[in-house]
Amino acid sequence: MELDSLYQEVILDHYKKPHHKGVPSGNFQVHHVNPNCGDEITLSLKIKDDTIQDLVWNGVGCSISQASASIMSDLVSGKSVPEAHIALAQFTELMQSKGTIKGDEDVLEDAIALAGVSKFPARVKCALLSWMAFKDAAIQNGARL
Amino acid sequence: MELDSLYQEVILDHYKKPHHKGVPSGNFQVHHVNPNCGDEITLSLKIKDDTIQDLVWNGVGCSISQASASIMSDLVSGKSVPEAHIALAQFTELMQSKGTIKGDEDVLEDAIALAGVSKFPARVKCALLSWMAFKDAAIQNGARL
Amino acid sequence: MTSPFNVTRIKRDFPIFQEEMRGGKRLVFLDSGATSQKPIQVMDAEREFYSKHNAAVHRGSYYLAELASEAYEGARARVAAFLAVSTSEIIFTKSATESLNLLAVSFERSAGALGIKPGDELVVSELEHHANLLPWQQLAKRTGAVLKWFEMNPDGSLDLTKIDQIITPKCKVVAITHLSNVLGSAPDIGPIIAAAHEVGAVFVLDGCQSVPHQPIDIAALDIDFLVFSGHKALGPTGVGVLWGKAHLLDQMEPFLYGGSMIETVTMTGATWADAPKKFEAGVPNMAQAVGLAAALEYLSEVGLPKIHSWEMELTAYALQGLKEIEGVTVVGPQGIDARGGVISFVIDGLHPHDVGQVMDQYGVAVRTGHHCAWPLIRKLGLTGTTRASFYLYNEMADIDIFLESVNGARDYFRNR
Amino acid sequence: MTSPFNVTRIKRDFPIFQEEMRGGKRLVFLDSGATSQKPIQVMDAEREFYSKHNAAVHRGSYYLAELASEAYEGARARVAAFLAVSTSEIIFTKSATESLNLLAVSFERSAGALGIKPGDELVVSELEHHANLLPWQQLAKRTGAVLKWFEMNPDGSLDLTKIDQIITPKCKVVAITHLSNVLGSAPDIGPIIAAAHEVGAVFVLDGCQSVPHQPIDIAALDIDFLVFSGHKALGPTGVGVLWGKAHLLDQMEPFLYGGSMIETVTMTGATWADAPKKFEAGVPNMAQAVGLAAALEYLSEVGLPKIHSWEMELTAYALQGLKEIEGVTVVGPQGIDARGGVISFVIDGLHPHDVGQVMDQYGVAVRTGHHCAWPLIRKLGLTGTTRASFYLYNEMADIDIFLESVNGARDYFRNR
Ligand SMILES: Cc1ncc(COP(=O)(O)O)c(C=O)c1O
Ligand SMILES: Cc1ncc(COP(=O)(O)O)c(C=O)c1O
Repeated sequence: MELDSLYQEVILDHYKKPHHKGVPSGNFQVHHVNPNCGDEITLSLKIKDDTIQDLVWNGVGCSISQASASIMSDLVSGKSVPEAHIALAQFTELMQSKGTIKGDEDVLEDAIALAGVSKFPARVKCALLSWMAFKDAAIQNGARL
Repeated sequence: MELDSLYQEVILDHYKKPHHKGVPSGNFQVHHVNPNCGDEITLSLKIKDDTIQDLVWNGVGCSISQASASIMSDLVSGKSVPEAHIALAQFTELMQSKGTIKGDEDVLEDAIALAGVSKFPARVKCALLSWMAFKDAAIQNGARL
Repeated sequence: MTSPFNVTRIKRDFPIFQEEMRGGKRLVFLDSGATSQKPIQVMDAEREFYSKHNAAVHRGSYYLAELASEAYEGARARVAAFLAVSTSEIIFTKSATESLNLLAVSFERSAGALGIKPGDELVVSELEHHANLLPWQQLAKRTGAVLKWFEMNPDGSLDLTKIDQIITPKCKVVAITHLSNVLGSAPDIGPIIAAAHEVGAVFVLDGCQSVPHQPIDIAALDIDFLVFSGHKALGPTGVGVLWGKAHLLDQMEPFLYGGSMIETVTMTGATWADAPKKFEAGVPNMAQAVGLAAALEYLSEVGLPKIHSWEMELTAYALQGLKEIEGVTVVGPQGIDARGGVISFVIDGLHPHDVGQVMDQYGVAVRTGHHCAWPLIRKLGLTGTTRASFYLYNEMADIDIFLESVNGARDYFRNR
Repeated sequence: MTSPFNVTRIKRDFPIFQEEMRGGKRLVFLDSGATSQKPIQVMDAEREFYSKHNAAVHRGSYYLAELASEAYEGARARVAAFLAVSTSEIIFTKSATESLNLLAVSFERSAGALGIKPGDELVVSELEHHANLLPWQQLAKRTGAVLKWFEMNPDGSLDLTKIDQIITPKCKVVAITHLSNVLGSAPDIGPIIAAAHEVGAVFVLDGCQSVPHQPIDIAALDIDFLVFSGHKALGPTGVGVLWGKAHLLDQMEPFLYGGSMIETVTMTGATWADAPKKFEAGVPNMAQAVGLAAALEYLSEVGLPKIHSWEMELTAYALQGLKEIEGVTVVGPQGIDARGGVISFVIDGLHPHDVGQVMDQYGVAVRTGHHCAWPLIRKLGLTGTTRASFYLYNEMADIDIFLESVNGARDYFRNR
């Protein structure tokens, strides 16, 4: 069933037990919404020694948006800004690929499980919501992304 | 040629030598335009003893609108208001008939020559311009039309 | 199928039902609340216009321009006949959204009784689609008028208990939906219309979800303005309707300025043509008006009373089925009274987006999210719903597949 | 026919040329300046959308909604490619008229540099179509801004001698036509654009009569906004385009409020989506956008440079012929420099309406009157003209019949 390529096991695991979900705090908080469906995310982080730290998010949304936020948080937490930058760029490319590329597991880790989303154009925004919030927060923290 | 039913001899005669064309004056002057083509008419008259008097008009326009103004002026001048009312009603009906009726010559006199106009919907407004101006002026003079 | 309604025959007029959906499934289209499918008769009417009558209306005296004007004005007459109003009271817009914005801006620009001044009150409800909320909300912001609204009860009806505080002598405009596009509920507009007229306000009815689905009696409703969209009524995209009472249209300023809506023009000033031309600047959406007339003719031929009762049969069957599925909650009115063929529901623990995605796998097209009525969704304490909406081309078998797909959605996530 | 331009083949794509006019005459369509005829490819594109892809865009996650979004956004991308601009800078409206009104109202509502305050200056010209005069004239009236304009010379060019007095540091917007729809003259906009930018004003180009007929280089022109109508470019009725520079669109307030143009909504306030969605409230004119994309593809395939030179051949031949008819005066530019395929003329002693009526008898469709540019006509001391406008489907033989009909019109009244 085509659906299983979208809802991979690892996605549902992250959805059921999301990582880094908590109470965002601090000066660098961003709030993003997906106006098509009403999904929302609040996210905060800190950049210290050029490293992503204390990333916490909260929000409501579908399994894809929630799992993507969890996976993204795992992936970028503790990474250097340039490393996060590469992951963000590759993930964005993967989402826009319409299923034509698979993604580099070394860079994207669990996020390659989201590759199937790219075949469902209406869901791409769900997967990208948290990543865009991360990008925005990091830029506000002075990162060049 | 279908065109000859539109441009009857009597129409072209009125067009070349319009009757009652002059310098409208007095308190009851109206100005009407046809916004589609820019044709304009100014018209004045007086109602005394329930009779249409001193009808004068001026304006620019195509042969149909000019001839129609001339014919209308001849027809209603000196007529009683109820007689003019009947002529106006019959003429309007004739114009909207799409060529299905011929008009009553006893009532409409030369105006039946305009019957052909009703087969050219875009020209009906040309023919009606002066009649509407007459109606408006008469109402302003207190006539019930 | 026991109903005498011949849905099989109707369906044959809609080519889209021959298309295959994902995985080769047949299309179960339950999103007519968003936009309807088009019968071949509507497509043919547009093509005939382009192939035989196409020219700029009102502007040429040549033969083809006569045919175009006849087609366009004929379409206006047919819309008027459909609504049982005067032809000169029908204005073609591009959509219900434009119709509502036209009203708001025209009131803003108009002098006299219709004009909006600081302190005037505008009234809507929590049921409204964004298209019937935002134009008034923003009008209030621009002019210093005050936006007020009727609150919604959990069953999708309006709370009329404070009607006297909501509609006061300061009220200028009351704009309410005839049928909620989210819940399918039909608010009790009678007392609201009466209250609006009592204080001298005009009443605007958003008929987007009612006009295509049931007979409407404008005179009996005693409303002042009505809007609806062609594309939800089997018509083409790109055409909407605004009906207004002649004496009100006469007092209103134009919305769009341009060709064909003028009486005279100089560099420094202009005067306007009479309605409806005053509100139709530019070369109009001629083919779409003609297509909409064909759509309304199609609806009339099938018969709106029949369409309505067929939709209610579908709705009753779907409601019944949904209630039998454990974990599913129907949102809004639970029964079939005071409602139309629109049903919103949620599944415990599942996000509507995920529900809709699984249903899509069954060929079922439903809408998920806030349905452009975000305040309503928030009021219900939800982030969204899954919505099924029915129309004359839906069969009872569609509902069976629909119910199967709802079950499938629940199980898909529960079992993994 | 010596030209390599294969008009016979092109004409076959336009079904309307099979229709019979009054008296069984064939159609000689010389009113493309008002609206163009449609090739079968455009009708097919619309029908394909309705038959295979129809669903509300941006709002559903089901398969059909994906196809509809792809078709609609694909159309946007193709319009952008046609104009060589970014896709997100293309806004679909219902017409050029709406595009221009959108700009005027958005500027009225916007804060910052683009906002219009009392004393600000807006500049147009005497050449303008009502659609590019009235929105600015009325904006000036509403806001206390001042409307100024370039005067027209008798040859249809603009008098630029007072450019420094007309475009001053108070100027906010300059809106000028690329090509006069009455005279066919192409004003020398280069110095005007430069002067506008010198004082920090934005420049709006009305491309209604140019975009469908000749290649346009937006970057080289250095303009800020461009508008045109789909129906004059072989496209469907009910669709227009507004192109604007991204950083300007970002600063602008919406025109229509409703669904799909929002970011968040509560009963008391709302925030907006980014352009282009910010300017496309409601279910859009999807099929018309798709049809317009097909039309522009058709034009690109034939090739705009070829189309332009073919039209200029027709124009040169028609101008030559008209000058040989005693009693006929061509109004506006007399030669083929700085002009397009639009010719206005008058016949001594005859009203344009009467001229057009006789020409109609020959199957010739021309427009008569003020052509929605009344100030221009008045400036020329006329009450109207007869206008012939050419497009890619016109043959040399059309011009012969045209000239014969002009002769016929003159003689018809002269000999009676
Ligand atoms: C130069 C010009 N500008 C604007 C318009 C308005 O276009 P539309 O009526 O398609 O909105 C036209 C055509 O009528 C035109 O020729
Ligand atoms: C109740 C209601 N009002 C207004 C609208 C707006 O209609 P449109 O998007 O066709 O302009 C809709 C549909 O989206 C609706 O359901």
